[in-house]
Amino acid sequence: MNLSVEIGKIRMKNPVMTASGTFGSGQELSDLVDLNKLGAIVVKGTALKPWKGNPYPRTAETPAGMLNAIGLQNDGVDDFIEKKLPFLRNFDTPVIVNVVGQNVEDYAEVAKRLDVAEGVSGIEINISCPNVKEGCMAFGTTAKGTAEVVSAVRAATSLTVITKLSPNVTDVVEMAQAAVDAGTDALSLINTLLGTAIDPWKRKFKLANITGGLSGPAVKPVALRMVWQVAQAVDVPIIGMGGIVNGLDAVEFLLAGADAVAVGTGTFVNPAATVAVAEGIADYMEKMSVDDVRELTGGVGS
Amino acid sequence: MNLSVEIGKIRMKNPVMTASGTFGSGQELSDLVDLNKLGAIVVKGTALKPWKGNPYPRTAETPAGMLNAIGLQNDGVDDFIEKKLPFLRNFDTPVIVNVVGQNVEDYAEVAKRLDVAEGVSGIEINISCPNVKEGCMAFGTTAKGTAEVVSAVRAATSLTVITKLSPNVTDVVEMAQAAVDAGTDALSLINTLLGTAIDPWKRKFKLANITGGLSGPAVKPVALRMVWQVAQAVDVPIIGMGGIVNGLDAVEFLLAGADAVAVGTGTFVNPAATVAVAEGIADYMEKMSVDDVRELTGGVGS
Amino acid sequence: MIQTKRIIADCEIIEQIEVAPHIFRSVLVEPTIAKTAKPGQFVNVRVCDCYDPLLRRPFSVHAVNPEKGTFSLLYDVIGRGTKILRDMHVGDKVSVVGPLGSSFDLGDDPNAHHMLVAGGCGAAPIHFLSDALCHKHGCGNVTVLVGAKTGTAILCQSEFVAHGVNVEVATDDGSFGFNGLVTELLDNCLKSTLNLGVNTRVYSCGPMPMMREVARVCRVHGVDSCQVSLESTMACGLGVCMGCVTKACDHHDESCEDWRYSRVCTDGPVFDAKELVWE
Amino acid sequence: MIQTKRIIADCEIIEQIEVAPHIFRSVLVEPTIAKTAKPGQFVNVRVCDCYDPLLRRPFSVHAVNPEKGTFSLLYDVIGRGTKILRDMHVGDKVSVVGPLGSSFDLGDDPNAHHMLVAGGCGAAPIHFLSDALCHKHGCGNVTVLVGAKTGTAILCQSEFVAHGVNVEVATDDGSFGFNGLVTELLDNCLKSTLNLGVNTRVYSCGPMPMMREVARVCRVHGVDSCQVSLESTMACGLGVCMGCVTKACDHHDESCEDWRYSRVCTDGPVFDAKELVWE
Ligand SMILES: Cc1cc2nc3c(=O)[nH]c(=O)nc-3n(C[C@H](O)[C@H](O)[C@H](O)COP(=O)(O)OP(=O)(O)OC[C@H]3O[C@@H](n4cnc5c(N)ncnc54)[C@H](O)[C@@H]3O)c2cc1C
Ligand SMILES: Cc1cc2nc3c(=O)[nH]c(=O)nc-3n(C[C@H](O)[C@H](O)[C@H](O)COP(=O)(O)OP(=O)(O)OC[C@H]3O[C@@H](n4cnc5c(N)ncnc54)[C@H](O)[C@@H]3O)c2cc1C
Ligand SMILES: Cc1cc2nc3c(=O)[nH]c(=O)nc-3n(C[C@H](O)[C@H](O)[C@H](O)COP(=O)(O)O)c2cc1C
Ligand SMILES: Cc1cc2nc3c(=O)[nH]c(=O)nc-3n(C[C@H](O)[C@H](O)[C@H](O)COP(=O)(O)O)c2cc1C
Ligand code: FES
Ligand code: FES
Repeated sequence: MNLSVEIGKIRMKNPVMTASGTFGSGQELSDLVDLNKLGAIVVKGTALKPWKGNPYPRTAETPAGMLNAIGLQNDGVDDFIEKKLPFLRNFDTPVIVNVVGQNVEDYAEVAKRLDVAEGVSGIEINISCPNVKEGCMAFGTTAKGTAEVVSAVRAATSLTVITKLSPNVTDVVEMAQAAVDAGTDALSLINTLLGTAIDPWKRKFKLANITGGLSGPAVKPVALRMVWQVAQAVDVPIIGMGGIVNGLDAVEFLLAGADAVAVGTGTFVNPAATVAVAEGIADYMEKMSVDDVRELTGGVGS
Repeated sequence: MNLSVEIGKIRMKNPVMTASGTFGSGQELSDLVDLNKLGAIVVKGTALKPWKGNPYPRTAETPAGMLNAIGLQNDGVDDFIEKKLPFLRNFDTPVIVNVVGQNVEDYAEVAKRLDVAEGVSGIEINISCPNVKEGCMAFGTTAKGTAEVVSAVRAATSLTVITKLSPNVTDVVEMAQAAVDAGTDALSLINTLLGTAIDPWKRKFKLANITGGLSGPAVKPVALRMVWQVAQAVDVPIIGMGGIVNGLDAVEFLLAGADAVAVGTGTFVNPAATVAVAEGIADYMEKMSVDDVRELTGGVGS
Repeated sequence: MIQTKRIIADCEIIEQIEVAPHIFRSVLVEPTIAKTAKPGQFVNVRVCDCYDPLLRRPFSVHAVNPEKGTFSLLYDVIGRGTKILRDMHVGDKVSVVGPLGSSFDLGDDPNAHHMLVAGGCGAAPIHFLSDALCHKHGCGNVTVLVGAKTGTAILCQSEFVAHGVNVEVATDDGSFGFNGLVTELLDNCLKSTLNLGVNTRVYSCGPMPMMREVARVCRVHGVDSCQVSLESTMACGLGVCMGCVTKACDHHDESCEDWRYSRVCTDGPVFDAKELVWE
Repeated sequence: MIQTKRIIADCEIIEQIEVAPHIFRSVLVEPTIAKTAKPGQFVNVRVCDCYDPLLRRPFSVHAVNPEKGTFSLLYDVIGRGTKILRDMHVGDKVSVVGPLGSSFDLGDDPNAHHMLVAGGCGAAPIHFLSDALCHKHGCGNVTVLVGAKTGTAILCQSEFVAHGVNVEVATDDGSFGFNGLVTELLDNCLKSTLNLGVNTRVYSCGPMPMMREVARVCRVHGVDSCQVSLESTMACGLGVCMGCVTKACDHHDESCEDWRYSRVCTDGPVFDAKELVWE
C-alpha cells in the first residue's frame, strides 16, 4: 500500500502533516508522538525578530471548536535555526517552516535565512493570521497582497514554497490563483476563521485581543468546501486542513481534492492525533482496497 | 422590566424572532410554541412564483452544526398571502416575510404585493442564500448588488425593510454600509456559511446540491464577530443570529451590538427554543438587575 | 394538519436490552405518548445535552403500554447517536419530541386481510401496527412477513407469534425461514389471498429498495391499499425545515409530471404507495 | 525540559464522591501516573467522546496510591465539563493525559519549616504536597493553612489532620476557624517562625488574588522560597499552543522590564513567586 505523496520537491512518507502553531517546533511533543511517523513537521509561525505575542487570555473554547489569538509569539528565525532545528535533524521527516512578517521584506529575509539552513525542506507562507494587527492578514485578503508576498518569497528561496490561504474572503479561488501565478509550489488551507466570544456574566470579550481565529471540527464544512473549490481551479498540490481529528476526516479532504492534510486543533483533543490520522487513512484504504493514497485525491462524486 | 425593542417601525414585545426557514410560516409549530410570546415571526423565504427546491438529500449534520441546501422551496408570495397569512393574523406578533428573487424585479414585485397585504409588518431581503444558483447569493457578495436589490425593495414598499447579510464575504461592513446607504431600515446577520460534507464510505457529497449553508452553534463565534464589526460601523438596528440556542447565547449577541436576535437551528434542537431564549434573557436581566433590555445592546467591554 | 398533539418531554429510561446483535430496545416513561401515539408515528430523541451530536434522532414508536405509561424504541446501533442511546443507563433521562408524523390507516372492513411486511429495523413500527390491528380486527386476519439478511437479524418474531398473528420469515441467506427476499413471500401470499377474492391491505416498513418492490408487487396485483413508512434524513422532524422531502403526487397516475417535494416528517412517514414517485 | 514522562491513557473511574457542596472527588486507575506524578503536577481529562466540549479539562493530582495504582482528582463543579465528569458512573472510562507540568520543590533542609497555603480547590494539590512533605521531612515541620469563603467549603481538613500536620483554618465569614483571609493567617505564622529564625518555605495554590497576596507577604518577610501553583485557560496542556501564558522574569528584580510570556502548562503550573510578574 502506498501512502507517500509529494508536495513540490518534498517527499512525505504519508500525507499527514502537523498544522502550524499546534505542534510547537516538534520537540515539545516528541515524547508522545513518534516524529518519524509524520509526513512532515510544520513548525509554528516564525518571524525575522522575536514577537512577544498577544496578552492573556489567548484562547476560548467554542462549540466543537476554539478561538485563538496567540499573536504568533515566537523567538525569531535565528533562534529557530540555532536552537530548534538541530533537534529536528535527528528525524527523517521533512521540516516546513511557517513564515510570518509585517512587510514583504521580512517574509523574503526569513525565507533567505531558512534557504541556507540545513534541514529545512519547505516554507509555508502565512498571509492569513487574523490575530496580528500589522501586515500578515492584510496580505491574504487581496489577490495583489497575496501575489506580492509570494513573489518575494519565491525569489528568495529555492525551497518548496507553500502558500497558506485565509478563509476570510469572498472568493478563495481568486487568492489561490494569485498565489499560483506568483509561483507558489503548493497551497494549504484553511487558516482560521475570524471570530469572537463574549462572557455574558463578566460582560467582556473572552479574548484580550477581542477577536481570534476559529478552528477545530466546527470549521470542517467550510474548509472542505474551500479545498474542493480550489482543487477544481488550480493544478498545484493542495494541503487540506480544518477540523481534522481522525482518519475519516482526512479522507474527506483527500476526496475533496487535497493531496495531503494537516492536523491542528485535533492534537489538543488527542495529543497523538497526527499519527492516529495517518493510521486511520491506511485503515480506510485497506477496508476500501485502495492501494495508493493518491487515488483518493479528488475522488468524490455527487 | 422592559423587554420590548423596536426594529424600524416594528415594535416587538421582546427581542427574540424566528430565523427565516427554520419556523416555516408559523402555523407548523403553533402547537409547541405560543406565537404570542415571540418578538416577531420571520417566515421562510418567499419568491414571486413557487420554487420546487433542491433534490434530496438536503441536510447533513456537522460538529455542533448542520448544512442545508433546501433551495428555498416555497409556494410563492400569492399562496403565502392567501393561505398562510390569515392564520398569522390571529396573533399579536409582527410578521416579517423573508423575500428571495432571481432578479431585482422579482424582489421588488414580491415586496409590492406584501406591502398591500394586511398583516405584514416587515420585509427581510435575503441576498445571501448560498443554495440557489441564480441571483440571490450573487447580490449579497458585492456592495453594488446589495445596493441594487435594497434600493428596489425600498422603493417598492413602505414596510420596514431589513437586509440580511451574507457571512461569505471578505468585508461584511462594506455590505452593511451599502445596504444602509441604499435605505434599509435594519440589518440582520448572519445567514449561513457556505460549506460541504462528504461521506467517505459512499465517496459522495452528503448533499445532492454538493454545497450547503452551515448553521448552528458551530458558527456562533463568526456571527458574533460580524455583528460586533457591523455594530461599530452603522447606526441602524441589528438583528443578530447564528447558533443561538439559549438565553445566554442571545445575551452575547446583544452585548456585541445587536438590538434583537433570531433563533434558527436552535428550534431543531429544542422546538421551544425561541420562547426559552426570551425567558433566558429575562432571567439574565433579573440576575444582573438590568431593567431594560436595550441597555444590553453594545454593552461588551474588553 | 397535525394529527396528534405533539409534546416535548424528558423521559426516564427504565429498560435497556440488546434483543439481537447490535439491536437494542429502550423503554421510556411518557404517559401522554404512550396514550396518544398511533402505529407508524415516531419520536425525535435528543441523545445528549450537548451540541455534538446536535440534531435529534428519529425513531418509530415500537410498542406502547398506556396502563404503565411507557413506550419503547427498537433500534439498530449504526452510528454515534444510537451508540450514545445504547450506552445510557436505566434511570437516565432523554428529551423526546412526539408523537410525530402520520400513522397507518387500519381500515374498517372487518373481513379485510392485513399483510404486514417488515425488513430489518422496519419491524419496529410493524410490531406496534400488528398489535393495533389485532385489537381492531382480530389477529386471524393479520399476517406478518419478516425479512432480514440472516436468521439472527430477524426481529420481533416471538412477539408477533405472541400476538397470535400469522408470521412468515424470509432470510437472504436462507439461514431461517424462506430462502429469499421477503417481497417474494409477499408476492406468493398476495396471489393466494387475492385468488380467494379477499380484500387485502398491505403495510410495509423497511429499506427503500424493499419498499419500492413492495409497491411494485402491489401495483401488479392491483392491491388497492398499500401503505409504506419511509425514512429520510431529518433536521427538524417538525415540518418546518423542508429537509426530509420525497417526491409525491396528488393524483395517482404512474408517470407523475407535476410531482412536488413532500415532507416525510409531517406528511409522512406513512404514505399511500400510490402517492409517491418511485424512482 | 519535560520532567516526567507523559502518557495518554483511558482510565477507569472507581470512585465518585461529593466531599463538600458541589465539590467532588473522582478516583481513577492509572498505575504509571500513580507512580510518577509529583505534587503540583496535573492531568488533562477528556470528559466526553464528542466535540462539545472539545478541549480537555486540567485538574491537579490530588492524591496518589502507587500500591493500588490509582490517583484522585478533587474538583469544583463550575461548568459543563466538571458537570459531565461528576455525572459519570463508576466503571466508566475517561481519557487522561499526564502527569503534566512542573512540580513543587520540597527542599532538602531537614530543619526547614514548610508552610502550605490552600484557597478553595487549591487544596487539591496541597493535599498531595502535604503528604509528600510528611514522608520526606516529617509532619512536624509541616503547617497547612486552609482558607475558604465559609466553613462548609473548607476542603481536606480531616485528611490533613490524618496526615498529622499542623492545620489552621480561616473563613471569610468566620463560620469556622480564623475569621479573615488565610493570607492574614500566613502573615501571623510567618512572624512567629521567622522570629525563631527557622528557615521557612512557603507553598501555595488558590485563587489568583490570594496567591498574589501570598507572594507579597513572603516578599515583605523576606521568605526566600515561595512557590505558587497557577491556573490558566488551557487549550493543549502540552506546551505547544502558547495559550496559557503568564508574565515571567528570568532574573529576580521587582520591576521586570524584559518579561516574557511563559507557559503555565509546561513551565508551570508551579512557579517560584519571584520569577513571576505580579500585576
Ligand atoms: C421516521 C423515522 C423513523 C425511524 N425509526 C427507526 C427505528 O425505529 N429504528 C431504527 O433503528 N432506526 C430508525 N430510523 C433511522 C434512525 O433515525 C437512524 O438510524 C439514526 O438517526 C442514526 O443515528 P446515528 O447517530 O446512530 O447515526 P449517524 O452517525 O447519524 O449516521 C450513521 C450512518 O447512518 C446514516 N443515517 C443516519 N440517519 C439516517 C436516516 N434517517 N436514514 C438513513 N440513513 C441514515 C448516516 O448517513 C451515516 O452513514 C428512523 C428514521 C426515520 C426518519
Ligand atoms: C493546572 C490546572 C490545575 C487545575 N486543578 C484543578 C483542581 O484540582 N480542581 C478544580 O476544581 N479545578 C482545577 N482547575 C480548574 C479547572 O480546570 C476548571 O475549573 C475546569 O476546566 C472547568 O471546566 P468546566 O467545563 O466545568 O467549566 P467551563 O464550562 O469550561 O467554564 C465555566 C466557567 O469557569 C471558567 N473557567 C474555565 N476554566 C477555567 C480555568 N482553567 N481557570 C479559571 N476559570 C476557568 C470559564 O471561563 C467559565 O466562566 C485547574 C486548572 C488548571 C489550569
Ligand atoms: C493555537 C493555534 C495556533 C496557530 N498558529 C498558527 C501559526 O502560527 N501559523 C499558521 O499559519 N496557522 C496557525 N494556526 C492555524 C492552524 O495551523 C490551522 O490552519 C487551523 O487551526 C485549522 O486547522 P485545525 O482546525 O485542524 O486546527 C494556529 C491554530 C491554532 C489553534
Ligand atoms: C433549514 C434552514 C433553512 C433556512 N432558510 C432560510 C431562508 O429561507 N431565508 C433566509 O434568509 N435564511 C434561511 N436560513 C438561515 C437562517 O435563517 C439563519 O440565518 C442561519 O441558519 C443562522 O442562524 P442559526 O445558526 O440560528 O440557524 C435557513 C437556515 C436553515 C438551517
Ligand atoms: S425534517 Fe424538517 S421538515 Fe421534515
Ligand atoms: S495550554 Fe497550550 S501551551 Fe499551555
